[in-house]
Amino acid sequence: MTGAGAHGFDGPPPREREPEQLTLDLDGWEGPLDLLLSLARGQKVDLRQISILDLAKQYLDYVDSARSLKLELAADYLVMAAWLAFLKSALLLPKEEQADPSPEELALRLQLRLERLNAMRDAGARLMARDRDGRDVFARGDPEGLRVVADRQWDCDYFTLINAYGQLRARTTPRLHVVKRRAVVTLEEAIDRLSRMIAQAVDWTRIEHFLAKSELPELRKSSLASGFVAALELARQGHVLLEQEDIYAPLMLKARR
Amino acid sequence: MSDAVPHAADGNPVDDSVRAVEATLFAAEEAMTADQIRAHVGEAVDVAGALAALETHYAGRGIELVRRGRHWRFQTAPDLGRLLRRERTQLRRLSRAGVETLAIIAYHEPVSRAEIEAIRGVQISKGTLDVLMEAGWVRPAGRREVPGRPLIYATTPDFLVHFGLQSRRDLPGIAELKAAGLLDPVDDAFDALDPDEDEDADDVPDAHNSGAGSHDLLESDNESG
Amino acid sequence: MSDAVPHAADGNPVDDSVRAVEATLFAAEEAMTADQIRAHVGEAVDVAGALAALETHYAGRGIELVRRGRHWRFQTAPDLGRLLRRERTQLRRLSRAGVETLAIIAYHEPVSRAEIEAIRGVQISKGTLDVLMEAGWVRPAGRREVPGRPLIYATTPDFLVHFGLQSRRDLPGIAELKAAGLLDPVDDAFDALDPDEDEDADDVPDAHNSGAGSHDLLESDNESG
Repeated sequence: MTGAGAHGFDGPPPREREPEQLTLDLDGWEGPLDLLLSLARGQKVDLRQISILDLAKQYLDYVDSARSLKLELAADYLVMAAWLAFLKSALLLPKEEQADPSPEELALRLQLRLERLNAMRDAGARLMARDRDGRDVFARGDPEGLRVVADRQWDCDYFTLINAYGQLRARTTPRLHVVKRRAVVTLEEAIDRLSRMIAQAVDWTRIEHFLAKSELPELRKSSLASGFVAALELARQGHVLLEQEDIYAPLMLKARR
Repeated sequence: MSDAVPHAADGNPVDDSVRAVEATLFAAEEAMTADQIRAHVGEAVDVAGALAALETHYAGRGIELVRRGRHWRFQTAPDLGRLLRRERTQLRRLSRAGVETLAIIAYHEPVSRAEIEAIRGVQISKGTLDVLMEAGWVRPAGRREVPGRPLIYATTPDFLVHFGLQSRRDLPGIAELKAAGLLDPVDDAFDALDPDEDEDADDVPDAHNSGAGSHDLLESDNESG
Repeated sequence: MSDAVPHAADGNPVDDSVRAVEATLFAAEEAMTADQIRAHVGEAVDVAGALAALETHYAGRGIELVRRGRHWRFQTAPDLGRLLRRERTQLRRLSRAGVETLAIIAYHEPVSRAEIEAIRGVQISKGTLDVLMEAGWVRPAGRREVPGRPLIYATTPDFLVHFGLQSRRDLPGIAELKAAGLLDPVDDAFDALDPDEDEDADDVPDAHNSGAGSHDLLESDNESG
């Protein structure tokens, strides 16, 4: 992808290179399909007659040579390599052992994809080669312009509109903060509640017993969290004893007298 | 030179409607539709007739009258481009991704981003569509009424002007591509192939159904285009 | 459309020298001397002869070839000048403040002025909203039932028509803007502006002609295309 800008596409149709040049030009490909198409064009036959088996082999050789040069291949190239290796072996299997979809079908689908990409690539090149405004044909250099009376009409095109919004958001989004109210039990509330209730608990009691009850799930979580911190705080202050027999076992509380 | 020239001023006065349309288009800064021309020259003028007369009159001259979609404009004859090019700035070159994306949009429009990516086999990098929209060749053209309501893209009137096309039907090779099924999605093309070639294949119908999903979208385009 | 004839109207092929001079003067950005023309069309061309031929050919048409001192140029026939000024509507570009305000209303409607300012991070003047209402794209849509009961604004059906939208839901979402590269801060004229500048002057419609600040930057888009 990075190399794409260098091959400006006003020029001739895509290159067809010899394999030994390919190994040195990894950055130039826009993904596995692009590489496959270039290899396919190298076979110099109509894409309808292309041998997918040969193509798979070429691709795998190419990936191997890239590896031997210790070039880093993007993941999608390796995925394609694995898939082609699978396809290649499936194509070589006796027919009766074939899975569904058959390897022939997979090969045909790949060939159809290549044909379509190839068609668009050629179409793009032909489009760029047309008589283009500002290069081959020119509008009048110094038009008088059509002007003007009274009635104003305001002009703004769609791209300008959505572009402005995009730029605006990019520029200002952090300025717009809406703080959502969340249901929470504060630490103060929790300490207050726990110190009142612990006095009545004669024996070891699970922490849940002391927590504020609520219908709201997020409030229950908050209640547990601040209740736990409150218990730690009261233990630190010497009002409460804490006990837990095992990891994840119930947390037991008792007043310290 | 064999005095191939003087013919206009002698005898036949040029029709006033033709003169008015000629002057208006000549002075305009952008290509104009017949309606826009009419707003200048008045309701009484047969704009279509004048345009036809001008088209004939200018054929073969150094300046031509051309139609681009619904818009008309004067421009220099393409074969003279080399004379005029030297002092002009070169067009900004499009990247390969840009060219392919533009071609896919033009030949398949309207088309979603996912559909473009399906054909190219890679994600569209940021900036590719942006560049095409900034050039004024492509614009969002609503949404596809399928789950997710993806934006769809199409070409603009400026696209036709820039590439010298009377309409999208003039896109190079579009008729052949269409006839060859190369504008149809892979699944459709696969379905269209003769299943008889696979002797022991009762399994083919399954494959059809499994792959259909995302490409139904493209199918509907071809009919609308 | 009947296909164009490859000859000029009278059936004679137009001399190539004449065509070259014709195209060169047409595409020229200012009047040219015979020598300047020759630099384009080549030494072999009889420029004086071609100019004479063109002068005769265009006499009486909607376009004329005129000579001012040693310089030549095409211009519209003087008697047709009224057409060029007869446009009923004057197209004016929205100021940056206008475009942004319109975009905010479209994306967030109904919104109050204070809410628009909160999103833009800049105050907007009354003039900005007036322009959008004059354009027919925005309308007051009641009042927000909060202290002060501020007016709230929404887009109109004309807004949808102008921008070719079926509904507001067709507007690209944030994720889609991002994917198209439109959320990338670009190093263009917009960014060069101080966002804290007082935009009130900019917003007053009449101030446009005075060429103040951001308006000029917007206008320059025209030329770069």
